[in-house]
Amino acid sequence: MSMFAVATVAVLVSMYMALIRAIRGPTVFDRILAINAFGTLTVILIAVHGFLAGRPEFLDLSLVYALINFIGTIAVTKFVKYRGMSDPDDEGLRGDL
Amino acid sequence: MEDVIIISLLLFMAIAAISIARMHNLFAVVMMTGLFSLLGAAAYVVMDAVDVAFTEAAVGAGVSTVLMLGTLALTTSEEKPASPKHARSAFVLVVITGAILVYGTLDMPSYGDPNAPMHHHVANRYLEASEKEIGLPNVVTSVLASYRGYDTLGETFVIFTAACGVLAILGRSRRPRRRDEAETDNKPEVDA
Amino acid sequence: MEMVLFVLSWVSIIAGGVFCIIGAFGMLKMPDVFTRLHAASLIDTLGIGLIFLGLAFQAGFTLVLAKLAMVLVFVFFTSPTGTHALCRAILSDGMQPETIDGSRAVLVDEPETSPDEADEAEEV
Amino acid sequence: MHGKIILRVVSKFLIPYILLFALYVQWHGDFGPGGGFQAGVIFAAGFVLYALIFGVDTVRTVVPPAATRICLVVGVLLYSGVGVAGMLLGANFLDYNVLASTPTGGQHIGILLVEAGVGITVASAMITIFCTFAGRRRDDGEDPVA
Repeated sequence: MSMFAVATVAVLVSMYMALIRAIRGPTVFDRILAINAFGTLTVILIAVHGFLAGRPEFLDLSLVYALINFIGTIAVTKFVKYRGMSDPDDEGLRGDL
Repeated sequence: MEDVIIISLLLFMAIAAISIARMHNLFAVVMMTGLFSLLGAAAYVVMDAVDVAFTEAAVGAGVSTVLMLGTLALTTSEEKPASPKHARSAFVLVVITGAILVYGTLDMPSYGDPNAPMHHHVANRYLEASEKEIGLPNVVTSVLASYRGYDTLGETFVIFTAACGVLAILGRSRRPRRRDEAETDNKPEVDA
Repeated sequence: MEMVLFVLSWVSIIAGGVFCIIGAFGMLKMPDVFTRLHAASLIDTLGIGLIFLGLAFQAGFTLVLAKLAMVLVFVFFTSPTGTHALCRAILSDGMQPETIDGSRAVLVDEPETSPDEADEAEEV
Repeated sequence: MHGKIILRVVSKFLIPYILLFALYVQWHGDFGPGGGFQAGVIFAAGFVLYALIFGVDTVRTVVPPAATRICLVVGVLLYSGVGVAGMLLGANFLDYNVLASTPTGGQHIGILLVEAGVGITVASAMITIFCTFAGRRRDDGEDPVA
Protein backbone atom coordinates (compact mmCIF):
# COMPACT_ATOMS: atom_id res chain seq x y z
CA MET A 1 0.00 0.00 0.00
CA SER A 2 1.56 3.21 -1.08
CA MET A 3 1.60 6.41 0.93
CA PHE A 4 -0.86 7.98 -1.51
CA ALA A 5 -3.38 5.24 -0.83
CA VAL A 6 -3.08 5.87 2.90
CA ALA A 7 -3.65 9.59 2.37
CA THR A 8 -6.65 8.85 0.11
CA VAL A 9 -8.27 6.68 2.76
CA ALA A 10 -7.68 9.33 5.43
CA VAL A 11 -9.21 12.02 3.21
CA LEU A 12 -12.22 9.86 2.34
CA VAL A 13 -12.91 9.13 6.01
CA SER A 14 -12.64 12.84 6.83
CA MET A 15 -14.95 13.66 3.91
CA TYR A 16 -17.55 11.31 5.32
CA MET A 17 -17.47 13.03 8.71
CA ALA A 18 -17.65 16.49 7.12
CA LEU A 19 -20.63 15.36 5.02
CA ILE A 20 -22.46 14.16 8.11
CA ARG A 21 -21.88 17.52 9.79
CA ALA A 22 -23.11 19.33 6.67
CA ILE A 23 -26.31 17.29 6.66
CA ARG A 24 -26.93 17.42 10.40
CA GLY A 25 -26.59 21.18 10.75
CA PRO A 26 -27.99 22.30 13.18
CA THR A 27 -27.33 25.97 12.39
CA VAL A 28 -26.63 27.30 8.93
CA PHE A 29 -23.10 28.20 10.00
CA ASP A 30 -22.31 24.55 10.74
CA ARG A 31 -23.23 23.72 7.17
CA ILE A 32 -21.07 26.49 5.72
CA LEU A 33 -18.20 25.35 7.90
CA ALA A 34 -18.60 21.71 6.91
CA ILE A 35 -18.88 22.51 3.21
CA ASN A 36 -15.79 24.71 3.37
CA ALA A 37 -13.84 21.88 5.00
CA PHE A 38 -15.28 19.46 2.44
CA GLY A 39 -13.97 21.65 -0.37
CA THR A 40 -10.49 21.65 1.13
CA LEU A 41 -10.64 17.87 1.44
CA THR A 42 -11.64 17.63 -2.22
CA VAL A 43 -8.61 19.73 -3.15
CA ILE A 44 -6.41 17.26 -1.26
CA LEU A 45 -8.18 14.28 -2.81
CA ILE A 46 -7.59 15.54 -6.35
CA ALA A 47 -3.93 16.25 -5.71
CA VAL A 48 -3.36 12.88 -4.07
CA HIS A 49 -5.27 11.06 -6.81
CA GLY A 50 -3.04 12.69 -9.41
CA PHE A 51 0.01 11.17 -7.71
CA LEU A 52 -1.76 7.87 -7.15
CA ALA A 53 -2.58 7.56 -10.84
CA GLY A 54 0.94 8.63 -11.78
CA ARG A 55 -0.10 11.80 -13.61
CA PRO A 56 0.28 14.75 -11.26
CA GLU A 57 -0.05 17.38 -14.02
CA PHE A 58 -3.68 18.09 -13.35
CA LEU A 59 -3.11 20.22 -10.27
CA ASP A 60 -4.73 23.18 -12.09
CA LEU A 61 -7.98 21.61 -11.02
CA SER A 62 -7.02 21.80 -7.37
CA LEU A 63 -6.41 25.50 -7.81
CA VAL A 64 -9.85 25.98 -9.37
CA TYR A 65 -11.43 24.06 -6.50
CA ALA A 66 -9.66 26.16 -3.89
CA LEU A 67 -10.74 29.33 -5.68
CA ILE A 68 -14.36 28.25 -6.06
CA ASN A 69 -14.44 27.14 -2.45
CA PHE A 70 -13.29 30.55 -1.25
CA ILE A 71 -15.74 32.50 -3.40
CA GLY A 72 -18.56 30.19 -2.37
CA THR A 73 -17.80 30.64 1.32
CA ILE A 74 -17.68 34.41 1.01
CA ALA A 75 -20.91 34.50 -1.02
CA VAL A 76 -22.80 32.27 1.39
CA THR A 77 -21.54 34.17 4.43
CA LYS A 78 -22.51 37.48 2.92
CA PHE A 79 -25.92 36.11 2.01
CA VAL A 80 -26.57 34.78 5.50
CA LYS A 81 -25.47 38.00 7.13
CA TYR A 82 -27.35 40.46 4.93
CA ARG A 83 -30.05 38.41 3.20
CA GLY A 84 -28.84 39.71 -0.14
CA MET A 85 -25.80 40.63 -2.09
CA SER A 86 -26.62 44.09 -3.26
CA ASP A 87 -25.45 46.28 -0.41
CA PRO A 88 -22.31 48.23 -1.10
CA ASP A 89 -20.26 48.87 2.00
CA ASP A 90 -18.83 52.28 1.31
CA GLU A 91 -20.70 53.92 4.09
CA GLY A 92 -21.01 52.70 7.64
CA LEU A 93 -20.37 49.05 8.38
CA ARG A 94 -23.03 47.51 6.19
CA GLY A 95 -21.65 44.92 3.83
CA ASP A 96 -18.76 44.30 6.14
CA LEU A 97 -17.96 40.67 6.60
CA MET B 1 -7.79 1.91 -5.25
CA GLU B 2 -9.58 3.83 -8.01
CA ASP B 3 -12.64 1.69 -7.42
CA VAL B 4 -12.59 2.52 -3.71
CA ILE B 5 -12.48 6.26 -4.50
CA ILE B 6 -15.23 6.06 -7.11
CA ILE B 7 -17.52 3.97 -4.94
CA SER B 8 -17.06 6.24 -1.92
CA LEU B 9 -17.66 9.36 -4.02
CA LEU B 10 -20.84 7.87 -5.50
CA LEU B 11 -21.96 6.87 -2.00
CA PHE B 12 -21.38 10.41 -0.73
CA MET B 13 -23.32 11.74 -3.72
CA ALA B 14 -26.24 9.46 -2.88
CA ILE B 15 -26.19 10.57 0.77
CA ALA B 16 -26.06 14.22 -0.27
CA ALA B 17 -28.92 13.76 -2.77
CA ILE B 18 -31.17 12.05 -0.23
CA SER B 19 -30.50 14.75 2.33
CA ILE B 20 -31.28 17.44 -0.26
CA ALA B 21 -34.65 15.81 -0.91
CA ARG B 22 -35.46 15.83 2.82
CA MET B 23 -34.50 19.46 3.48
CA HIS B 24 -36.99 22.32 3.61
CA ASN B 25 -34.68 25.29 3.95
CA LEU B 26 -33.87 26.23 0.37
CA PHE B 27 -30.69 27.97 1.46
CA ALA B 28 -29.34 24.71 2.86
CA VAL B 29 -30.47 22.99 -0.33
CA VAL B 30 -28.41 25.42 -2.44
CA MET B 31 -25.34 24.73 -0.33
CA MET B 32 -25.80 20.97 -0.50
CA THR B 33 -26.25 21.22 -4.28
CA GLY B 34 -22.88 22.95 -4.44
CA LEU B 35 -21.39 20.11 -2.42
CA PHE B 36 -23.03 17.59 -4.75
CA SER B 37 -21.43 19.31 -7.77
CA LEU B 38 -18.07 19.28 -6.02
CA LEU B 39 -18.39 15.53 -5.51
CA GLY B 40 -19.44 15.02 -9.11
CA ALA B 41 -16.43 16.98 -10.32
CA ALA B 42 -14.14 14.88 -8.12
CA ALA B 43 -15.66 11.74 -9.63
CA TYR B 44 -14.98 13.09 -13.15
CA VAL B 45 -11.34 13.63 -12.20
CA VAL B 46 -11.03 10.05 -11.02
CA MET B 47 -12.58 8.89 -14.33
CA ASP B 48 -9.94 10.97 -16.21
CA ALA B 49 -12.45 13.42 -17.72
CA VAL B 50 -10.38 16.41 -16.65
CA ASP B 51 -11.98 19.00 -18.93
CA VAL B 52 -15.48 18.05 -17.82
CA ALA B 53 -14.37 18.17 -14.19
CA PHE B 54 -12.98 21.63 -14.78
CA THR B 55 -16.31 22.86 -16.13
CA GLU B 56 -18.33 21.12 -13.45
CA ALA B 57 -16.21 22.63 -10.68
CA ALA B 58 -16.24 26.14 -12.08
CA VAL B 59 -19.87 26.25 -13.22
CA GLY B 60 -21.72 23.71 -11.10
CA ALA B 61 -20.08 24.30 -7.75
CA GLY B 62 -19.07 27.92 -8.15
CA VAL B 63 -21.04 30.27 -10.30
CA SER B 64 -24.38 28.45 -10.21
CA THR B 65 -24.30 28.41 -6.39
CA VAL B 66 -23.71 32.14 -6.35
CA LEU B 67 -26.46 32.74 -8.92
CA MET B 68 -28.92 30.58 -6.99
CA LEU B 69 -28.12 32.56 -3.85
CA GLY B 70 -28.86 35.71 -5.84
CA THR B 71 -32.22 34.22 -6.78
CA LEU B 72 -32.98 33.33 -3.17
CA ALA B 73 -32.15 36.89 -2.17
CA LEU B 74 -34.92 38.04 -4.52
CA THR B 75 -37.51 35.44 -3.52
CA THR B 76 -37.85 33.34 -0.39
CA SER B 77 -35.58 30.81 1.25
CA GLU B 78 -38.21 28.55 2.81
CA GLU B 79 -39.97 25.81 0.88
CA LYS B 80 -43.76 25.84 0.97
CA PRO B 81 -45.03 22.76 2.85
CA ALA B 82 -46.24 20.09 0.46
CA SER B 83 -49.73 18.73 0.98
CA PRO B 84 -49.52 15.21 2.43
CA LYS B 85 -52.63 14.18 0.48
CA HIS B 86 -50.82 12.94 -2.60
CA ALA B 87 -47.69 11.69 -0.87
CA ARG B 88 -48.40 8.00 -1.36
CA SER B 89 -49.43 8.19 -5.03
CA ALA B 90 -46.46 10.44 -5.76
CA PHE B 91 -44.15 7.89 -4.16
CA VAL B 92 -45.60 5.08 -6.28
CA LEU B 93 -45.17 7.20 -9.43
CA VAL B 94 -41.55 7.98 -8.57
CA VAL B 95 -40.75 4.33 -7.88
CA ILE B 96 -42.28 3.26 -11.20
CA THR B 97 -40.39 5.94 -13.13
CA GLY B 98 -37.18 4.97 -11.38
CA ALA B 99 -37.74 1.29 -12.17
CA ILE B 100 -38.25 2.12 -15.86
CA LEU B 101 -35.06 4.20 -15.92
CA VAL B 102 -33.05 1.43 -14.23
CA TYR B 103 -34.51 -1.06 -16.73
CA GLY B 104 -33.33 1.24 -19.51
CA THR B 105 -29.77 1.24 -18.20
CA LEU B 106 -29.62 -2.57 -18.43
CA ASP B 107 -29.08 -2.26 -22.19
CA MET B 108 -26.19 0.13 -21.79
CA PRO B 109 -22.61 -1.13 -22.00
CA SER B 110 -21.00 -1.61 -18.60
CA TYR B 111 -18.63 0.96 -17.12
CA GLY B 112 -15.30 1.02 -18.93
CA ASP B 113 -16.31 -1.62 -21.50
CA PRO B 114 -13.84 -1.42 -24.42
CA ASN B 115 -16.42 -2.90 -26.81
CA ALA B 116 -18.96 -0.14 -26.21
CA PRO B 117 -20.29 1.42 -29.45
CA MET B 118 -18.95 4.78 -28.31
CA HIS B 119 -15.39 3.55 -28.76
CA HIS B 120 -15.98 2.26 -32.28
CA HIS B 121 -17.89 5.08 -33.95
CA VAL B 122 -15.91 8.26 -34.59
CA ALA B 123 -13.77 8.42 -31.47
CA ASN B 124 -10.96 6.36 -32.94
CA ARG B 125 -10.76 8.51 -36.02
CA TYR B 126 -10.51 11.66 -33.91
CA LEU B 127 -7.84 10.14 -31.71
CA GLU B 128 -5.77 8.96 -34.68
CA ALA B 129 -6.15 11.91 -37.01
CA SER B 130 -6.23 14.81 -34.56
CA GLU B 131 -2.48 14.96 -34.17
CA LYS B 132 -1.78 15.50 -37.86
CA GLU B 133 -4.98 17.27 -38.90
CA ILE B 134 -5.24 19.76 -36.03
CA GLY B 135 -1.84 19.54 -34.39
CA LEU B 136 -2.95 20.09 -30.79
CA PRO B 137 -1.92 17.86 -27.90
CA ASN B 138 -5.32 18.15 -26.18
CA VAL B 139 -7.77 16.14 -28.28
CA VAL B 140 -10.72 17.42 -26.24
CA THR B 141 -10.02 20.95 -27.41
CA SER B 142 -9.62 19.90 -31.03
CA VAL B 143 -12.89 17.97 -30.97
CA LEU B 144 -14.71 20.76 -29.18
CA ALA B 145 -13.49 23.69 -31.23
CA SER B 146 -12.81 22.15 -34.63
CA TYR B 147 -14.46 18.80 -35.36
CA ARG B 148 -17.58 19.76 -33.43
CA GLY B 149 -17.36 23.49 -34.06
CA TYR B 150 -21.04 23.79 -34.91
CA ASP B 151 -22.09 22.37 -31.52
CA THR B 152 -19.85 24.76 -29.65
CA LEU B 153 -21.19 27.65 -31.70
CA GLY B 154 -24.67 26.56 -30.65
CA GLU B 155 -23.62 26.45 -26.99
CA THR B 156 -22.18 29.93 -27.22
CA PHE B 157 -25.47 31.15 -28.63
CA VAL B 158 -27.32 29.42 -25.79
CA ILE B 159 -25.27 31.36 -23.22
CA PHE B 160 -25.77 34.55 -25.18
CA THR B 161 -29.52 33.93 -25.24
CA ALA B 162 -29.56 33.18 -21.50
CA ALA B 163 -27.88 36.49 -20.74
CA CYS B 164 -30.29 38.29 -23.08
CA GLY B 165 -33.24 36.62 -21.35
CA VAL B 166 -32.05 37.67 -17.91
CA LEU B 167 -31.55 41.21 -19.16
CA ALA B 168 -34.99 41.28 -20.74
CA ILE B 169 -36.69 40.11 -17.53
CA LEU B 170 -34.63 41.73 -14.79
CA GLY B 171 -32.49 44.25 -16.59
CA ARG B 172 -34.55 47.29 -15.81
CA SER B 173 -35.83 48.03 -12.30
CA ARG B 174 -39.56 48.38 -12.17
CA ARG B 175 -39.19 51.13 -9.64
CA PRO B 176 -36.20 53.31 -8.99
CA ARG B 177 -34.09 52.48 -5.97
CA ARG B 178 -34.99 54.34 -2.86
CA ARG B 179 -31.49 55.15 -1.80
CA ASP B 180 -30.45 56.95 -4.92
CA GLU B 181 -33.76 58.22 -6.12
CA ALA B 182 -32.35 61.67 -6.64
CA GLU B 183 -29.63 60.32 -8.88
CA THR B 184 -31.85 58.07 -10.91
CA ASP B 185 -34.07 60.96 -11.84
CA ASN B 186 -31.22 62.37 -13.83
CA LYS B 187 -30.03 59.11 -15.34
CA PRO B 188 -32.67 57.00 -17.06
CA GLU B 189 -30.40 53.89 -17.19
CA VAL B 190 -30.54 52.25 -13.76
CA ASP B 191 -28.73 48.97 -13.34
CA ALA B 192 -27.32 45.92 -15.05
CA MET C 1 19.00 11.00 -0.48
CA GLU C 2 16.19 9.10 -2.14
CA MET C 3 15.62 7.23 1.09
CA VAL C 4 15.53 10.43 3.14
CA LEU C 5 12.97 12.00 0.83
CA PHE C 6 10.91 8.83 0.89
CA VAL C 7 10.84 8.71 4.69
CA LEU C 8 10.11 12.44 4.91
CA SER C 9 7.15 12.20 2.55
CA TRP C 10 5.78 9.16 4.38
CA VAL C 11 5.99 10.99 7.69
CA SER C 12 4.42 14.19 6.30
CA ILE C 13 1.60 12.41 4.54
CA ILE C 14 0.74 10.23 7.52
CA ALA C 15 0.82 13.25 9.83
CA GLY C 16 -1.32 15.26 7.41
CA GLY C 17 -3.83 12.43 7.11
CA VAL C 18 -4.02 12.12 10.88
CA PHE C 19 -4.63 15.86 11.21
CA CYS C 20 -7.39 15.67 8.58
CA ILE C 21 -9.13 12.91 10.50
CA ILE C 22 -8.70 14.71 13.85
CA GLY C 23 -10.12 17.90 12.34
CA ALA C 24 -13.09 16.15 10.77
CA PHE C 25 -13.75 14.17 13.93
CA GLY C 26 -13.66 17.35 15.99
CA MET C 27 -16.02 19.00 13.53
CA LEU C 28 -18.43 16.11 14.05
CA LYS C 29 -18.21 15.84 17.84
CA MET C 30 -17.50 19.31 19.24
CA PRO C 31 -20.38 20.93 21.15
CA ASP C 32 -20.83 24.36 19.51
CA VAL C 33 -20.06 26.27 16.33
CA PHE C 34 -16.94 28.03 17.59
CA THR C 35 -15.21 24.85 18.70
CA ARG C 36 -16.18 23.19 15.44
CA LEU C 37 -14.69 26.15 13.57
CA HIS C 38 -11.51 25.60 15.52
CA ALA C 39 -11.43 21.89 14.64
CA ALA C 40 -12.17 22.54 10.96
CA SER C 41 -9.31 25.00 10.68
CA LEU C 42 -6.99 22.07 11.42
CA ILE C 43 -7.84 20.59 8.01
CA ASP C 44 -7.24 23.87 6.21
CA THR C 45 -3.83 24.44 7.76
CA LEU C 46 -1.96 21.40 9.03
CA GLY C 47 -3.93 18.81 7.07
CA ILE C 48 -3.50 20.24 3.59
CA GLY C 49 -0.09 21.71 4.45
CA LEU C 50 1.51 18.48 5.57
CA ILE C 51 -0.05 16.36 2.82
CA PHE C 52 1.08 18.80 0.13
CA LEU C 53 4.55 18.91 1.72
CA GLY C 54 4.70 15.14 1.44
CA LEU C 55 3.57 15.29 -2.20
CA ALA C 56 6.17 17.98 -2.87
CA PHE C 57 8.93 15.66 -1.63
CA GLN C 58 7.73 13.13 -4.21
CA ALA C 59 7.36 15.62 -7.04
CA GLY C 60 10.98 16.81 -7.25
CA PHE C 61 11.91 20.09 -8.93
CA THR C 62 9.27 20.16 -11.66
CA LEU C 63 6.28 22.23 -12.70
CA VAL C 64 4.22 20.05 -10.38
CA LEU C 65 6.14 21.43 -7.41
CA ALA C 66 5.35 24.98 -8.52
CA LYS C 67 1.66 24.13 -8.85
CA LEU C 68 1.60 22.50 -5.43
CA ALA C 69 3.19 25.60 -3.96
CA MET C 70 0.62 27.81 -5.71
CA VAL C 71 -2.33 25.83 -4.35
CA LEU C 72 -0.78 25.87 -0.89
CA VAL C 73 -0.19 29.63 -0.95
CA PHE C 74 -3.74 30.19 -2.18
CA VAL C 75 -5.25 28.05 0.58
CA PHE C 76 -2.87 29.65 3.11
CA PHE C 77 -4.41 33.04 2.37
CA THR C 78 -8.03 32.20 1.62
CA SER C 79 -8.83 29.68 4.32
CA PRO C 80 -8.16 31.91 7.36
CA THR C 81 -9.93 34.75 5.57
CA GLY C 82 -13.00 32.62 4.98
CA THR C 83 -12.98 31.44 8.58
CA HIS C 84 -12.64 35.03 9.77
CA ALA C 85 -15.61 36.15 7.66
CA LEU C 86 -17.68 33.21 8.87
CA CYS C 87 -16.79 33.86 12.50
CA ARG C 88 -17.80 37.52 12.25
CA ALA C 89 -21.09 36.46 10.66
CA ILE C 90 -21.72 34.04 13.53
CA LEU C 91 -20.93 36.70 16.15
CA SER C 92 -23.14 39.28 14.49
CA ASP C 93 -25.91 36.70 14.45
CA GLY C 94 -25.85 36.87 18.24
CA MET C 95 -24.30 33.51 19.08
CA GLN C 96 -21.80 33.54 21.91
CA PRO C 97 -19.02 31.09 22.65
CA GLU C 98 -19.62 28.98 25.74
CA THR C 99 -17.26 29.85 28.56
CA ILE C 100 -16.45 27.84 31.65
CA ASP C 101 -17.73 30.36 34.19
CA GLY C 102 -20.69 31.36 32.06
CA SER C 103 -19.41 34.88 31.38
CA ARG C 104 -19.95 36.39 27.96
CA ALA C 105 -17.05 36.84 25.63
CA VAL C 106 -15.98 40.46 25.18
CA LEU C 107 -16.03 41.53 21.55
CA VAL C 108 -13.86 44.52 20.96
CA ASP C 109 -14.88 45.98 17.65
CA GLU C 110 -18.17 44.36 16.78
CA PRO C 111 -20.66 46.99 15.56
CA GLU C 112 -24.02 47.30 17.24
CA THR C 113 -26.61 45.35 15.31
CA SER C 114 -29.78 47.30 14.73
CA PRO C 115 -33.02 45.60 15.86
CA ASP C 116 -34.49 44.90 12.42
CA GLU C 117 -31.24 43.40 11.27
CA ALA C 118 -31.33 41.00 14.21
CA ASP C 119 -34.90 40.07 13.29
CA GLU C 120 -33.87 39.21 9.79
CA ALA C 121 -30.99 37.12 10.97
CA GLU C 122 -33.29 34.95 13.00
CA GLU C 123 -35.25 33.89 9.95
CA VAL C 124 -32.31 32.03 8.52
CA MET D 1 -12.61 50.99 8.88
CA HIS D 2 -11.51 48.41 11.44
CA GLY D 3 -12.59 44.81 10.89
CA LYS D 4 -13.37 44.94 7.21
CA ILE D 5 -9.72 45.37 6.38
CA ILE D 6 -8.82 41.67 6.25
CA LEU D 7 -11.19 40.64 3.50
CA ARG D 8 -10.44 43.75 1.49
CA VAL D 9 -6.69 43.30 1.59
CA VAL D 10 -6.80 39.57 0.86
CA SER D 11 -9.23 39.93 -2.02
CA LYS D 12 -7.32 42.85 -3.52
CA PHE D 13 -4.23 40.72 -3.34
CA LEU D 14 -5.92 37.68 -4.90
CA ILE D 15 -8.07 39.12 -7.68
CA PRO D 16 -5.21 39.91 -10.11
CA TYR D 17 -3.95 36.35 -9.77
CA ILE D 18 -7.43 34.95 -10.34
CA LEU D 19 -7.71 36.91 -13.58
CA LEU D 20 -4.20 35.84 -14.58
CA PHE D 21 -5.09 32.23 -13.89
CA ALA D 22 -8.20 32.63 -16.05
CA LEU D 23 -6.04 33.85 -18.93
CA TYR D 24 -3.69 30.89 -18.38
CA VAL D 25 -6.63 28.50 -18.59
CA GLN D 26 -7.84 30.30 -21.72
CA TRP D 27 -4.61 30.14 -23.70
CA HIS D 28 -3.29 26.89 -22.27
CA GLY D 29 -6.46 25.01 -23.21
CA ASP D 30 -4.76 23.66 -26.34
CA PHE D 31 -2.22 21.77 -24.28
CA GLY D 32 -3.84 20.94 -20.97
CA PRO D 33 -7.27 20.91 -19.40
CA GLY D 34 -9.25 24.09 -19.90
CA GLY D 35 -10.53 26.30 -22.66
CA GLY D 36 -12.75 29.24 -23.32
CA PHE D 37 -15.73 28.13 -21.28
CA GLN D 38 -13.84 27.42 -18.07
CA ALA D 39 -11.66 30.49 -18.47
CA GLY D 40 -14.69 32.73 -18.93
CA VAL D 41 -16.26 31.40 -15.75
CA ILE D 42 -13.07 31.84 -13.71
CA PHE D 43 -12.62 35.37 -15.10
CA ALA D 44 -16.18 36.20 -14.09
CA ALA D 45 -15.57 34.61 -10.67
CA GLY D 46 -12.88 37.24 -10.06
CA PHE D 47 -15.42 39.99 -10.66
CA VAL D 48 -18.01 38.19 -8.55
CA LEU D 49 -15.54 38.14 -5.65
CA TYR D 50 -14.92 41.84 -6.15
CA ALA D 51 -18.66 42.51 -6.18
CA LEU D 52 -19.21 40.49 -3.03
CA ILE D 53 -16.68 42.47 -1.06
CA PHE D 54 -16.82 45.96 -2.55
CA GLY D 55 -20.45 46.01 -3.70
CA VAL D 56 -22.09 45.60 -7.09
CA ASP D 57 -22.09 49.34 -7.73
CA THR D 58 -18.29 49.45 -7.52
CA VAL D 59 -18.03 46.65 -10.09
CA ARG D 60 -20.42 48.57 -12.28
CA THR D 61 -18.01 51.50 -12.31
CA VAL D 62 -15.14 49.18 -13.25
CA VAL D 63 -17.16 47.28 -15.87
CA PRO D 64 -20.04 49.48 -17.01
CA PRO D 65 -23.24 47.73 -18.11
CA ALA D 66 -22.69 48.81 -21.69
CA ALA D 67 -19.25 47.20 -21.75
CA THR D 68 -20.49 43.73 -20.76
CA ARG D 69 -23.35 43.95 -23.22
CA ILE D 70 -21.00 44.87 -26.05
CA CYS D 71 -18.55 42.10 -25.07
CA LEU D 72 -21.45 39.64 -25.01
CA VAL D 73 -22.12 40.38 -28.67
CA VAL D 74 -18.46 40.67 -29.64
CA GLY D 75 -17.73 37.13 -28.43
CA VAL D 76 -20.55 35.57 -30.44
CA LEU D 77 -19.66 37.65 -33.50
CA LEU D 78 -16.00 36.66 -33.21
CA TYR D 79 -16.94 32.97 -33.26
CA SER D 80 -19.33 33.33 -36.19
CA GLY D 81 -16.90 35.70 -37.91
CA VAL D 82 -14.22 33.02 -37.96
CA GLY D 83 -16.74 30.73 -39.62
CA VAL D 84 -17.69 33.33 -42.20
CA ALA D 85 -14.03 34.13 -42.85
CA GLY D 86 -13.53 30.49 -43.78
CA MET D 87 -16.48 30.76 -46.18
CA LEU D 88 -15.09 33.92 -47.77
CA LEU D 89 -11.77 32.17 -48.35
CA GLY D 90 -13.55 29.44 -50.26
CA ALA D 91 -14.10 26.67 -47.73
CA ASN D 92 -17.07 25.52 -45.65
CA PHE D 93 -18.49 27.41 -42.68
CA LEU D 94 -16.17 26.92 -39.66
CA ASP D 95 -13.49 25.21 -41.74
CA TYR D 96 -10.24 26.62 -40.36
CA ASN D 97 -7.82 24.95 -42.79
CA VAL D 98 -7.82 27.91 -45.16
CA LEU D 99 -7.11 30.59 -42.54
CA ALA D 100 -3.33 30.22 -42.87
CA SER D 101 -0.88 28.87 -45.42
CA THR D 102 -0.79 25.38 -43.87
CA PRO D 103 -3.89 23.47 -42.71
CA THR D 104 -2.56 22.91 -39.16
CA GLY D 105 -1.55 26.56 -38.91
CA GLY D 106 -5.06 27.55 -39.96
CA GLN D 107 -6.56 25.17 -37.44
CA HIS D 108 -4.38 26.67 -34.73
CA ILE D 109 -5.48 30.23 -35.49
CA GLY D 110 -9.11 29.19 -35.87
CA ILE D 111 -9.24 27.33 -32.56
CA LEU D 112 -7.50 30.17 -30.73
CA LEU D 113 -9.98 32.74 -32.06
CA VAL D 114 -12.99 30.54 -31.46
CA GLU D 115 -11.94 29.83 -27.88
CA ALA D 116 -11.40 33.54 -27.36
CA GLY D 117 -14.95 34.18 -28.59
CA VAL D 118 -16.37 31.58 -26.23
CA GLY D 119 -14.37 32.99 -23.32
CA ILE D 120 -15.47 36.58 -23.94
CA THR D 121 -19.13 35.59 -24.25
CA VAL D 122 -19.15 33.39 -21.16
CA ALA D 123 -17.29 35.91 -18.99
CA SER D 124 -19.52 38.82 -19.94
CA ALA D 125 -22.68 36.69 -19.69
CA MET D 126 -21.79 35.56 -16.17
CA ILE D 127 -20.91 39.10 -15.04
CA THR D 128 -24.13 40.44 -16.57
CA ILE D 129 -26.30 37.78 -14.97
CA PHE D 130 -24.67 38.14 -11.56
CA CYS D 131 -24.89 41.92 -11.51
CA THR D 132 -28.49 41.86 -12.70
CA PHE D 133 -29.48 39.46 -9.92
CA ALA D 134 -27.40 40.95 -7.14
CA GLY D 135 -28.00 44.57 -8.09
CA ARG D 136 -31.70 44.17 -7.60
CA ARG D 137 -33.51 44.54 -4.33
CA ARG D 138 -36.19 42.28 -3.02
CA ASP D 139 -39.57 43.58 -4.13
CA ASP D 140 -41.80 42.50 -1.26
CA GLY D 141 -39.63 43.21 1.76
CA GLU D 142 -38.54 46.54 3.08
CA ASP D 143 -35.21 47.96 2.24
CA PRO D 144 -32.96 46.59 4.99
CA VAL D 145 -31.59 49.58 6.92
CA ALA D 146 -31.70 52.63 4.73
